[in-house]
Amino acid sequence: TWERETESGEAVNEPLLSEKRTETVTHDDVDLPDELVRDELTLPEPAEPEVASHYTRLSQMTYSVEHGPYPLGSCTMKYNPKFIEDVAALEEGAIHPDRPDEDAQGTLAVLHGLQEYLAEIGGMATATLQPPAGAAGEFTGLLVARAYHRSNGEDDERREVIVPASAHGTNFASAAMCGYDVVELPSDEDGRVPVDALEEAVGDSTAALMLTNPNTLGLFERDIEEIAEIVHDAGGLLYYDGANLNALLGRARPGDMGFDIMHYNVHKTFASPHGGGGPGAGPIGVVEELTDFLPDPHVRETDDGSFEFYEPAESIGKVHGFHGNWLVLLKTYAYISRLGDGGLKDTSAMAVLNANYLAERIDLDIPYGPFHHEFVASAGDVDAAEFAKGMLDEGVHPPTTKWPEIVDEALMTEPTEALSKEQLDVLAAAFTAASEKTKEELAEAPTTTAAARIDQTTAARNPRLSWQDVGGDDE
Amino acid sequence: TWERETESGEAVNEPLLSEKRTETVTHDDVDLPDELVRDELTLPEPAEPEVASHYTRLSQMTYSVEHGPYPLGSCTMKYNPKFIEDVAALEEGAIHPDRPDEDAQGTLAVLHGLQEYLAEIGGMATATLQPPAGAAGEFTGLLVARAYHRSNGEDDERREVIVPASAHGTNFASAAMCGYDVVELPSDEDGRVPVDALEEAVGDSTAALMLTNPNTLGLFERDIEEIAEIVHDAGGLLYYDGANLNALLGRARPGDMGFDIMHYNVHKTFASPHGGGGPGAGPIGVVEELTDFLPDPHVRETDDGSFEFYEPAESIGKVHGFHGNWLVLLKTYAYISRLGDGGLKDTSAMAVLNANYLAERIDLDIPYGPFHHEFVASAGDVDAAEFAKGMLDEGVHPPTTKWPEIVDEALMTEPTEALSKEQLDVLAAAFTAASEKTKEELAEAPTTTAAARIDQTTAARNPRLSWQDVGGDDE
Amino acid sequence: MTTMQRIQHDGTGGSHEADESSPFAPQTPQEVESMLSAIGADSVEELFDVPEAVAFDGEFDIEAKSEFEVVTEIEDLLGRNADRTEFLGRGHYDHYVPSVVDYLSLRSEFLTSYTQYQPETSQGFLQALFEFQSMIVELTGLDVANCSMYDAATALGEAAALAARVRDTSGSRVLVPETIRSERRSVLENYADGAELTVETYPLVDGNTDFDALSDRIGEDVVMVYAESPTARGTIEERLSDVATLADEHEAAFCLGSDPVALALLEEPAAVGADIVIGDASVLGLSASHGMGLGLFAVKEGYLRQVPGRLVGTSETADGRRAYTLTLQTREQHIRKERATSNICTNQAWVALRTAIHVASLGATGLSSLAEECVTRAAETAARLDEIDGVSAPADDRHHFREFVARTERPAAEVASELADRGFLVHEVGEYEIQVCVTETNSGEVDDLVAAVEEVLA
Amino acid sequence: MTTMQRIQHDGTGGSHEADESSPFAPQTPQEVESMLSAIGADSVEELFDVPEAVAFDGEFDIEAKSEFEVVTEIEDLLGRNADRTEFLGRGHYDHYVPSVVDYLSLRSEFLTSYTQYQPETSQGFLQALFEFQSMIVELTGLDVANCSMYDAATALGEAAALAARVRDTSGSRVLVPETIRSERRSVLENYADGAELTVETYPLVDGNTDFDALSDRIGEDVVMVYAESPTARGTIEERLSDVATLADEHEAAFCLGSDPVALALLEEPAAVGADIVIGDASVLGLSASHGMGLGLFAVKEGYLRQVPGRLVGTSETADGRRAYTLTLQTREQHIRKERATSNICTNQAWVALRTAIHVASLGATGLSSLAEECVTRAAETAARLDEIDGVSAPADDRHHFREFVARTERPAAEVASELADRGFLVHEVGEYEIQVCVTETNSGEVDDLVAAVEEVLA
Repeated sequence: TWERETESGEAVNEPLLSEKRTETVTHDDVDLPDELVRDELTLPEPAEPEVASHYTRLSQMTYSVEHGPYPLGSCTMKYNPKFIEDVAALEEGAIHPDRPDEDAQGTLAVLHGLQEYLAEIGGMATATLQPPAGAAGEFTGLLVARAYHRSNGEDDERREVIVPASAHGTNFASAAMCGYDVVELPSDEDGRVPVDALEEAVGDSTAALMLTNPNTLGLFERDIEEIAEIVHDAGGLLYYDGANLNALLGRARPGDMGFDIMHYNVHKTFASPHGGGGPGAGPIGVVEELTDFLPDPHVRETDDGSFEFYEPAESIGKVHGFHGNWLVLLKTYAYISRLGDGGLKDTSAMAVLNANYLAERIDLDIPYGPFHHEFVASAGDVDAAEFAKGMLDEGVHPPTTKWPEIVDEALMTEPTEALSKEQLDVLAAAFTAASEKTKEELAEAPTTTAAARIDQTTAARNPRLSWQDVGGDDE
Repeated sequence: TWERETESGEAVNEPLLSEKRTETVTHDDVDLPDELVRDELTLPEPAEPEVASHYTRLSQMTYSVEHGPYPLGSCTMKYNPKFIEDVAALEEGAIHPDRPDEDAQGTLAVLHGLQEYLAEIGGMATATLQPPAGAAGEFTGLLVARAYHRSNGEDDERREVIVPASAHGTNFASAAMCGYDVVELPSDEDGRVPVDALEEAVGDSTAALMLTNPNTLGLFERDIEEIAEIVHDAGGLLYYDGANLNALLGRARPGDMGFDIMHYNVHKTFASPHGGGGPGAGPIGVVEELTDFLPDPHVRETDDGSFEFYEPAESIGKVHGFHGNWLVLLKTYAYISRLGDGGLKDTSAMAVLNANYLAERIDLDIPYGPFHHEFVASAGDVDAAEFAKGMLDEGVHPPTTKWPEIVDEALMTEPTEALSKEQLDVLAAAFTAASEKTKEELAEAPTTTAAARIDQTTAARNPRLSWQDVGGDDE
Repeated sequence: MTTMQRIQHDGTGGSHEADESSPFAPQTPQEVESMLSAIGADSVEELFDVPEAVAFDGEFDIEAKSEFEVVTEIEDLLGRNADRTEFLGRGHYDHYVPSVVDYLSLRSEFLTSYTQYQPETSQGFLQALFEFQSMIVELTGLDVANCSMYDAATALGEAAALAARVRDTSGSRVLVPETIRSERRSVLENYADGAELTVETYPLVDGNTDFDALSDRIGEDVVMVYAESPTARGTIEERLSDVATLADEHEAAFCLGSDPVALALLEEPAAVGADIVIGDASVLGLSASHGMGLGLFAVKEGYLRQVPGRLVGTSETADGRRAYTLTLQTREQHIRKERATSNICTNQAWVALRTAIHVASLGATGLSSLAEECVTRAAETAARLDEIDGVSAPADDRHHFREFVARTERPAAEVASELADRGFLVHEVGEYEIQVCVTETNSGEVDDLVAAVEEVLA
Repeated sequence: MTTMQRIQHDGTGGSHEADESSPFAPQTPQEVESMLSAIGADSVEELFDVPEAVAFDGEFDIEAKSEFEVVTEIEDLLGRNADRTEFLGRGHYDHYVPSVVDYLSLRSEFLTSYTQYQPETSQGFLQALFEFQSMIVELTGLDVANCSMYDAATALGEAAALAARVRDTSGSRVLVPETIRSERRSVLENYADGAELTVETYPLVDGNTDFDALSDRIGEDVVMVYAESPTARGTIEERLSDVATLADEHEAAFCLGSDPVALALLEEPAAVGADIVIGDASVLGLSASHGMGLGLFAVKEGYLRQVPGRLVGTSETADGRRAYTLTLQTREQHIRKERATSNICTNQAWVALRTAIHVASLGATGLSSLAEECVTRAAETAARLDEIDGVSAPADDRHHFREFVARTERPAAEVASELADRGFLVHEVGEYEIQVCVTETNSGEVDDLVAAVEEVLA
């Protein structure tokens, strides 16, 4: 690949837009009183060819799923089909959220269709599409739980949300945002929720238990029926974190396991692209008993076969200013429509097969199993973050590192169904190559990436967060 | 930028699709007699994620105008605006060429509009849009010339086409394809057509003179009026090669100079993308007297304001199976509509300014001038092709090399209007860097490109033109 | 599991047996066999450790389709959206997005990458986000911008939570203008709930803050005062500095709601004393998209360590080059769990990229012109409607940005409905009030709208 | 030249003064001044060496527009194309092109690069073209495929010229089937003209070569016999081997016209004795595009040095890796001028890339299924039309591919016109003959077509 170099042979950074050309404008002719108008504005002023070059160059310094393996555990970095982008670009879908229902029947039909798809896939009564991300789904789900307890007059009492130690950080944060106290549950020795400890933790103050299944070690919580019974008997609700749903499509449904509320990470399970961090969407499914608490509005079919927005009877209100991330939802609908039953089932089959095959091919300790779509290997006496830098030099993206903490120097690895056997072999070879590097070699890695090792500590100690904070070209 | 490397640190080629996975299929169930069906077919069988990775990887090994300077003389590698791709993707334009006129009024309106735009810009009576490339335009133009002479009963006599030595190779080849003998005219000492020699060469056997203006040295043929008179007096026609029209937009028109026929390279002058070699389009404009000979069909407006295809009275017939490269024509129409008079005029102004500024900044001999949008520098005692390899290592694309032959070790350079001053300075620095390299250094160049120096001689001596000819991975 | 029937290809649009496999899982039957044998398993089923009692053996009854069939089906479905010219705004706007934004942002490197946890191989996206933050800093005059929230409403919720966190003394109230969209307020209330805050409104007069009323309602228990300019009615607020001063006097944070186009023209938030700016930045970068947004979130330097969401900062590589990296991650949920500044993880990074490309495409000059046109178009359109008998526009005696309210003699519901029948959508915002929003994408149809309003009011 | 008024940005869709400068030329007024001063010129005008007599100082009267305005204008213009379901074929077909073809081929690296004169920095495109050539080699069974001509018609013209060049003794005639599209024949005649060849036809019976008649017409002065399968009437030729043998006996080249979808199913050209295969390869890669094509051109090894157009071959890098490069360029115009094998320079490389991606997306299995469906759909649709009173289909007693001719009792012109009124387009190919083409993109509307034909014939 091509890289511009200076005459001395050193690679050149792409300059900031602000270092190329800026313009300072004032508003002299606008028909507004001076005191309502800003004095001046300075922004970059590139011509279109320069804009194109700039961002093309930036793209070249960005690894993506189309470059190769991207096995970030719990992130489900799978291939994002192109046709879903075409569907999202359809002009007919580019409408304003305040249209009257009768003028938005197409959009409502898609939303309703997706509500039904998700409900079916999760074994839920219905699903709201409003939360714009997985964490927003958690927040929404807990608001629903809280509304439910409130409607039972138990809100003051049920102030605790129980979260296993191996859960995603968002679970803790979402519970806190809803004003709940978080009770952390350590894993038992086989990596799962300890039923005994759970029984002790649960009680009248329990609002909900949040669970990921398979959990972040890739393990199915085999005692899920018992767990559900314990929580339900105590009057709590069971929340399913959908981050790992890709392991179970068509094999098991949260609703059937006893979960009352779940979120779906459509950008994981249903292949809408991650976009460098978002947008995603975090619809939540609920059992029948909770449907009245769903966000406003929800979509239903009317007697004449048309669709309408309505406000559920005891709605928690809104969690997004409008209707969530429409374009992402549309892509999700397209993806599920394309795969159908067989394709969805095959997705989890191949995701699980890939993870097991990859694990077989690498030479690191994997303390917990049997795992499904992901596993957590240990880098042993090597710092997992260093190990990851060593993998970068093999041309692949490393796994999630140092988490969950139950595994020392964890390498949380999720190949997804989208990698071919050939790519899995490449990825396995990268693990091997990294584990054969010395500490010194790892400390110097990466050397083949767009940038050499980056000092993240200094960045945080002296934060420079805009080009106004950046002096010259070589500060 | 990222590049996959082997464990030994060596860069890996992207395997051929055929080396990844193929399938051999037979047709057992089709309702056709066996003897009409092929025995088997072997082709690659990648899944979509693999297709995406493969071509994404290939794209990463391909330099384009969005990477940086691409100053190929006579090729006009300028920025290709993105919106013209959106226009080309409009579903309403995706129609079959055999539609009745009344059902294709939109497409006909665009074609008619472009005929008019081009006629106006070239100073011609009208333009046919059918030729799918510049060379096809030349061929078409000469067919028109031949039809004209034939209609005058002079075809048997007028067997010669005169072409200056500095002309594009296509001029010679097109004349030959039309059955003409080519008379080559050497340049005079100031790099232009020698009027004396022309006078001698022209006569009763002259069908046409083909001329590029400004010529490939970037020089305006100042004697164009006299040249036109000479050719016309002898009964010949004057053909304008539009490769260098980017220099003159809104400054001078071939029709005003006395040219009878011209082609437009819309992929040069009007920014439709080059696509790795095509498609382009090579419309030809003609003066009133020649309109009856244009290809079938041509578009005209009817009395009621609608548009129709018609066959010109003495049409040469067809030069493309249907209507030429529609998508390219549509992009051209969009580009011209966007720029308008002012934008077109500014295009040539900035193209000429850029060429003159760049020339000022580089330290090589430029024997001919004053030049317009391009100039030909000499690499001196260095092989121009070697010089070019040295420039590759500076992260830019080199100019056209070793041509025109009138300049020793020619570096034919056309920056176009799309390069900013900053990029021109980068390009100038690349010239300087290359000229400071030793012969040995040049022989080893390039070292920063996706591939090291490629042996082109062996490729021709032992041609391997398909993957069937490629044995193993490391043959 | 019928692994031997896995069929990879049905891009033909045909209806052959694709329904046993995903076209996006590349394993051939032979490869599946060889992988199973490497694992030492007989079947893929064997790899699932799911107790039978909770295993699913039913069907979803979702029929697999070819790509062509899906695209066609969705085209048909969306075709049911009525063909209308929208003069709708109120927080979601349709500015023309140049093609270059699509082509660049859809490059797979941007579209299909993840959060930049490995900065060495994510420099491009990080730089783009850093530039986005910088643009917001330029536009707001504040010191710190994060690189996205979900939308304006959730950004406002986060602002209230931040305001409560940064305050020395505890507080319980947030004041918002009565003109705020009820949806935005509802989101705020959900965020406020967990932070034990209540949301109250203050009145506006003629589209401008009723400063006396606000002064009455403020108190030491107010953690944040929120104002909008332009307001949801399109008016440009004229007393922002006064509001900021008042908030400051009560140790309340002053949060301003706006958007990047308006910010290019109107008073600089930092100059009027804003502590926080929120808004929807996707007014550049996305066209009408049923309300999908990009939460703009900027604060003054003092709030830095309490900022929710992702921040990109500069650093250096081992070989001394400038580099970009996510920074101050100890604020975030994946490190700090329940003590994080927010639960946000997946954000709107790709929309931020699009917004940044859009801003770059416009440049200072183009963005400035666009903003000025928002004033001109609203004024001109209001003036034209005002000439119609039975219409008085604008209803608020203020300057406007993009949109304005018009008073109608006939009930607004009837007016809106009859305009819809004629192909035009406007907001109904009061019993006798419609709201009209004009941008470059519908300005070509203002003549037709005016004619339709004339008909309807005749 | 008003350099000081150069304005870069009007992506706003607004109508401000953009008409003095190109938005795609990045020089600021200040930069222009500094560049002029470096050159030592006072103005840009000074740099133009154009005699006054031929200088242009008029106007084209083309008004500059914003991007939004242009896109809107062209959308409106193209909207004048009537909304019709096309059952049209005869050499231009509408197969569904998977999205992945667009996304990959539109990557700027592919779209905006040039011919690969510097192979070291063009390996990706070269490999893609090499793979395209390889796919055509697999499909035809011939040894050599170039990497594109303009379309089938120009490829046929080049084939005739090649046939004349490679022949030991001079010849003067080319034989083509009478069913050939007149347009394709016309192009051939223009190519033949310069090569001093004449074009003559031979008859078909029931869509199949009339072998006796062909035998009568062939002679030692024939340089090439051309046949098509499928023919322009959609019939599958059954005597290709016989034709090949006959041509061979007369030292004439045998050229077969086909397309990549048909080639995936029908007899392999090499197996029947074809020396040259031409056709339109863009049936994969481009949907309906008003006849834009991609000339497929493959020949047997003996013709290699006479092949027109670009060829990509493999070679090696200095460090011993496999590499790709344009090769045998001494055949080409830029080296050999009037003695070149063709004048072709700009070609259809990007379409070839698209075709290759499309083939790869389908894979062997998908392409094979697609081809089989072309037989099935034509047969089924013909059978359904045949059931209608007043229609007899197929008119030719042959197997068909994609399309077929139907005989109608009413004049075909009336039938076609009345079908158009009902929203369906078919070809009128004889006084009482219409032609109907069915692919996956219109097969969903066959029911409606059948119903409409019933109405029209009732």
